[in-house]
Amino acid sequence: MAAVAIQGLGHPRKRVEDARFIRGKGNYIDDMKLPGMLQVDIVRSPYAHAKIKAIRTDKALAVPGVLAVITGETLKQYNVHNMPTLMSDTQMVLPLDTVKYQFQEVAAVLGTDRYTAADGVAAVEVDYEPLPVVVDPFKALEPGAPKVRDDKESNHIWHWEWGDRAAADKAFDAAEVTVKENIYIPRIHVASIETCGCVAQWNATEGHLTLYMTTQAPHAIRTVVALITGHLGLSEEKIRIVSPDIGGGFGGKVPAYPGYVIAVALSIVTGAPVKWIEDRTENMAADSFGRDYHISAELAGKKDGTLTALRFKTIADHGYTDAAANPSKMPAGLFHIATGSYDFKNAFVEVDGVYTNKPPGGIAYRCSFRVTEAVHTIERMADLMAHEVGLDPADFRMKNFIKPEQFPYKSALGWEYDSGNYAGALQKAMDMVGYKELRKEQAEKRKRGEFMGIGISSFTEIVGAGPSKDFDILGLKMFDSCEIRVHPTGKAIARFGTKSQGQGHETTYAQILAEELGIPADHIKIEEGDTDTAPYGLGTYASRSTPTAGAAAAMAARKVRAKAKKIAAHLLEAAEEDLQWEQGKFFVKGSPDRAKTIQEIAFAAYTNHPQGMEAGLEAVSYYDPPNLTFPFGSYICVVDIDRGTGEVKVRRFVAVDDCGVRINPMIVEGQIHGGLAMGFAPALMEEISYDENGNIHGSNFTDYLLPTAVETPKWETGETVTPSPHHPIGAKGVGESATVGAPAAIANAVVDALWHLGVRHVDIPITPPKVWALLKEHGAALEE
Amino acid sequence: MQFAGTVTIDAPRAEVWKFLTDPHAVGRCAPGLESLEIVIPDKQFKAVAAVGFGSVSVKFSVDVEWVELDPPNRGKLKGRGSAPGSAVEGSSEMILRDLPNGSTDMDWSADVVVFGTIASLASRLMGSLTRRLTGDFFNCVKAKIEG
Amino acid sequence: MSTHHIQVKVNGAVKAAEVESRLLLVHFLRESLNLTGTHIGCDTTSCGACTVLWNGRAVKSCTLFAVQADGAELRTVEGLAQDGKLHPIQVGFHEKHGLQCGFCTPGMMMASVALLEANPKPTEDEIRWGLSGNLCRCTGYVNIVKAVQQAAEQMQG
Amino acid sequence: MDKTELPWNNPVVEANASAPAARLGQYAQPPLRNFGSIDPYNRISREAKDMIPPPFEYQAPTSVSEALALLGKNPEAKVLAGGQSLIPLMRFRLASPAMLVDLNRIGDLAYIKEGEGWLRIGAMTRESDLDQSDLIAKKYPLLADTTHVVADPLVRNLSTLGGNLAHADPANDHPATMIAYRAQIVATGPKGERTIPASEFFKGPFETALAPNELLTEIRIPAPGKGSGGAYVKMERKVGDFATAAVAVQVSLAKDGTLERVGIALTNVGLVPIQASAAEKALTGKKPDDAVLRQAADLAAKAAKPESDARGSEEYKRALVKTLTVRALRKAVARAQGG
Repeated sequence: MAAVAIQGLGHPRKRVEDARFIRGKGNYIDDMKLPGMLQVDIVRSPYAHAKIKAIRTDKALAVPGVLAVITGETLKQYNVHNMPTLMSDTQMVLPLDTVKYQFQEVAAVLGTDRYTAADGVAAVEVDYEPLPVVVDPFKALEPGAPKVRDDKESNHIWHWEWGDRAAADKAFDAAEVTVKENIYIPRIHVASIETCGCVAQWNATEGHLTLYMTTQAPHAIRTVVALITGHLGLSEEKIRIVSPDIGGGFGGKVPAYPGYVIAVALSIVTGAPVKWIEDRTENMAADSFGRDYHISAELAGKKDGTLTALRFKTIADHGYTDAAANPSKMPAGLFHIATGSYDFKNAFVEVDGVYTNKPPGGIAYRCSFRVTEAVHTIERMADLMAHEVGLDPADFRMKNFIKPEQFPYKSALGWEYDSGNYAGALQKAMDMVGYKELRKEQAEKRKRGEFMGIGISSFTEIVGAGPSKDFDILGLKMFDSCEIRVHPTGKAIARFGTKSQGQGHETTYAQILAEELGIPADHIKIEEGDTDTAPYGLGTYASRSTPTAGAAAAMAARKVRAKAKKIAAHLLEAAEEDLQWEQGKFFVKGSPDRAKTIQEIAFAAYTNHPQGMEAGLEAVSYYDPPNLTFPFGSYICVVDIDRGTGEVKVRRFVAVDDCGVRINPMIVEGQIHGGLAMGFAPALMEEISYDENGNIHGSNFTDYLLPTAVETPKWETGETVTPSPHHPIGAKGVGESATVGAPAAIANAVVDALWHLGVRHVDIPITPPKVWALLKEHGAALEE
Repeated sequence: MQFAGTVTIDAPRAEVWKFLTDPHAVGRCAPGLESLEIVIPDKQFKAVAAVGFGSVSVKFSVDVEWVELDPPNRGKLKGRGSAPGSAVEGSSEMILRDLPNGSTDMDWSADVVVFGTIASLASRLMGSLTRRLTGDFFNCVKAKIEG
Repeated sequence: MSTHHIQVKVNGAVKAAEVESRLLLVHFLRESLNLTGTHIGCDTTSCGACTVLWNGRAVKSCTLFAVQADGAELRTVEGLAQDGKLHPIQVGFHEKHGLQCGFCTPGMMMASVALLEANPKPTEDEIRWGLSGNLCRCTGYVNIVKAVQQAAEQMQG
Repeated sequence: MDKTELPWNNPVVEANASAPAARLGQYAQPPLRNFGSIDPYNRISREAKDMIPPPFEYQAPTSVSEALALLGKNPEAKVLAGGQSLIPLMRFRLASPAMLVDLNRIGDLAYIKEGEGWLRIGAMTRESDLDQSDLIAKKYPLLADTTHVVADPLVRNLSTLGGNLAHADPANDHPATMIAYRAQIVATGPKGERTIPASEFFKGPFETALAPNELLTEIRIPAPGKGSGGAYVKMERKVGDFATAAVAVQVSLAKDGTLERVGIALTNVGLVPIQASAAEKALTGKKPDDAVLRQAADLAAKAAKPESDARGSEEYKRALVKTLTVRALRKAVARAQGG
């Protein structure tokens, strides 16, 4: 039999999970069918703020097949009408008397199938008394503004600040040059192609709940469900969460949504399995959103372009409840990575959270808890300062970058950056794109009245939540886990506390274990998502799987290896310290022929292990990272602007990423491609907005503009490799880098194209009407 | 959304007033009226109407109330309609003036707000459709009175 | 409420059923025939997750009533592999890493199959244009294009 | 409140699944009576995650006369052509027709033929068939341009030319094109056929000159002579989007190179497609030099009645009409000069 390849680190191994997906045999939540399963559908409010005067259910109950209609009052009898958010705020499952945003849940209809449930929803009559609506967080802070929450003092949720205010102010007072800009990063929605949903299955006989659901964090959800329902006797050992295949998460499948709780409640009272599946409108209009940060940013520097200080003041619009999916100990998450790739001596950031009549915001759209907001702001401001002092944006960055020899680098806002070579990445991107030639072309085109722009973003991320000093979820530390069992024949199964939503964990985790143990990746089965079998972990989001669970894989494998070494010593009749490891086997130093393979050792672990040693070859690791990882990169974007329509066309987009050691280069590149598309989209197309009555705009795919293959640029990718010094295999997270870094490159390119007209800033999404208005304002719009 | 206009109706003011304050008469100008029920005479009535254009059609239940009545000069009413997933709030004011030739000028204004599915799905058409419905209504009033 | 007796050929097999007139084709496939490889991603005929071949044409099965398919020949992702052998488009998506979460993949592959049957040697721009009725949130499309290119070459033989 | 103060140690009470939750109580036992025999591949259990249309009566006539009889008898019935606009409306319950009359089984309503000075297109001809027609690609570039940008390629496999016109969404693309072509729309009713000029067909948003008992059966486009050309230039936010604005232009040149016939119409800048008559007039008889084209574009922009919305301000859309008109005219003239 031919030897099976190990396919360890650096191998572009084809994905294992593809086998089912390309055959249409994936197992997504809506594919589940349980005998006797009922379907729940939800009545939602057309108003953004209203008193509920009456809910009339008689017509709905008369619809054949409709079994029940429940309201907040029904749930109140079980005290599950409210649930806590991760930020210790209160979120309604179903309201008792008031709705706070448009399309909020009002009542739930249980039917024998979705068609009847939908008919039931259409037949429920609700009397509302509309209340004043506030959707603008600045207006919400004004005295006399309509109050969103009766149980709170005001619409102001919290104030949070970080850094040395006095020192920053002093540096600003002394600055030779300052720049200031107001930057709005609008609400956007992850819009994974699969919406959220669940099947709740209550077993009354055994008093046990199985909840199949679209969650990125099954274990954390189990604990949260137990917190909500513990008083009903539904404690944690009686709950099993199963996360089947997930059709894209991007942060949107981290929170607990009311629909899940409603399905659980209905399953408990009916004894039947209950399915809840969102339609697209519900997903877009009622699930958590990302961003919605209003930032007033200032930089101070010297005339020669040296940066000296940073001040960012921010209003964060959190909607009606503070439900940010943010396990950090800071209310604004990791926003204080705002100094980015630059060596600032002084920095100060402050953020104020505000309630408005909108759905709960604050999930991280493919980003690590407000990193995108920070990166976008610092990268936009860097360009502003570069232009202000008359430096090329590339030269300006080179001048201010943290230098490779400064790592580990302590930032003015307190982070310790693990490793980096920012100039290297930027230089590589400039070489790839042909930066000098492009600048020449730009100058020539400008003379002919054609506007092209070149934009750079040299971002630094902060991912891998996270060290216990900075993170917890309801007190739970942010470790993640791997449990590996090597079978007697040398094959293995490994289970993790994370949950892939397309990242390819089944493929890459096996590669880490293969590298560490020398067992071919094809012989290692990876499982995730079932809380009854997997070790406890905090889940997959914020690019944390590789930094935490990936590290746990290496650590668990090393524990297995340590035991294997003892068995090998026994088998080879040698002292442990005389053995040397070479991938897949131990041999006696100096006698390479005296060796035992990992397979032989595994067999011995069950058949011939040393006396006094327990049988078996398995280990579990719960890895609490000592620090976050700091992936970085430099992106260069080239745009052409149509002066007659305002259209921005991305001609080139070069992305050089450094995520440390790459486990599977094919998958890493795929993650970057996808991340770039989700950076491109908010930069030019995606936005959720509200009119003054609280009507949402962008609640479906005709108005929320996901780019197709036609709009999406043809990405060009490159890499540098600067390993993380503290991660067991030197890897950093990569799933979100491109989403975090790309928007600023595009925005900078557009402003670069129009700078000579006097344009200094444009908020994303940079739509044709916005660009055209800028052209018009500066006398450069054409009508041909 | 606020709209306003003036129509000249070839009828005396008292006749115009009578028409306007008779729900059954006015109802003939409501788009797709299916039923009408007077709750409190000269004060409150309920209607069900299918509002639509071509293949687009949504059935609303509407509660209407006269909030100001100054016969035969000025009247103001408020309405609230609901359809599954959508709602509409509106108010309208009508001021009548005698013209020297015995006809009546009616200055009307309307303020309409749409909420929910319709507002978020059909936003591109909301302004123009509502304006048109409102305009059609007052033109219909003129036509019916002039008979 | 009217119901209708329909007969369709799905992936080569004849299926008959009694359907309510409002039953959408995608629900008929997923629920009645248990062909859950065809997915649903939106309410507005925008995303293409539900793409199937209807008499050889790629259509969005969420915007077609099952009753309209009476007598039609349908092909879904489950019918791509023949005799246990993967279709070149399946091989292409796997080898070029043209999928991540896999949710849009069946629709994307069905649209690609129709595209290649109509145009065996598409340019990159023709591929992008031909797939513009299908949304993918994971891949950034680059590898999907490569997958279709590889399938095109393989189908040329 | 500090995070760790959450109710970790809530007093555990007895699970009380059978509490008298109004109507729910009776379902404390598994409601198996609602299910017959349950087989795992149960037929049409229909649970689904999607917007569900209301019930309706479905009829699928196989001839025009049968269809007309159904429409005559059922004034509440709606016609189902490609369904790509109507079915989404029904899923949102913004349309609730009591009956659908499906034209998809009337085989002889799908054709593309040319003769006697006209291009005749059957109402049920699908966009993708127009898109793939060599005749249209060669001789009717305005129609080819238009059909290529209607929705997306998959939608075009079902959507029909007749449906696009009869639905009369002001954002639909074909109405302006048909006006620019001076096309005729054939309506068939109980008393036979009548033709309606495209410019008189669109009465309001979603409203046409068709009577409730009439069917749109054919579209007739005058066959262009030598020296003709056309173009449709559309600004859309992404593939599949409705136009922010679009302009349809059809021109023919006299032997001396002057413009002999000019058709210009605008998409989605008013409640109906707008014929830019003043612009057409200003061009007729002129040499198509750039100054003349720009002047006409100015007039087209003046004819537009756009409203501000998410696609742009009124000012932007008006300017866009000018830009797109210049571009469409240049393209159309170049095509006319080339062929």
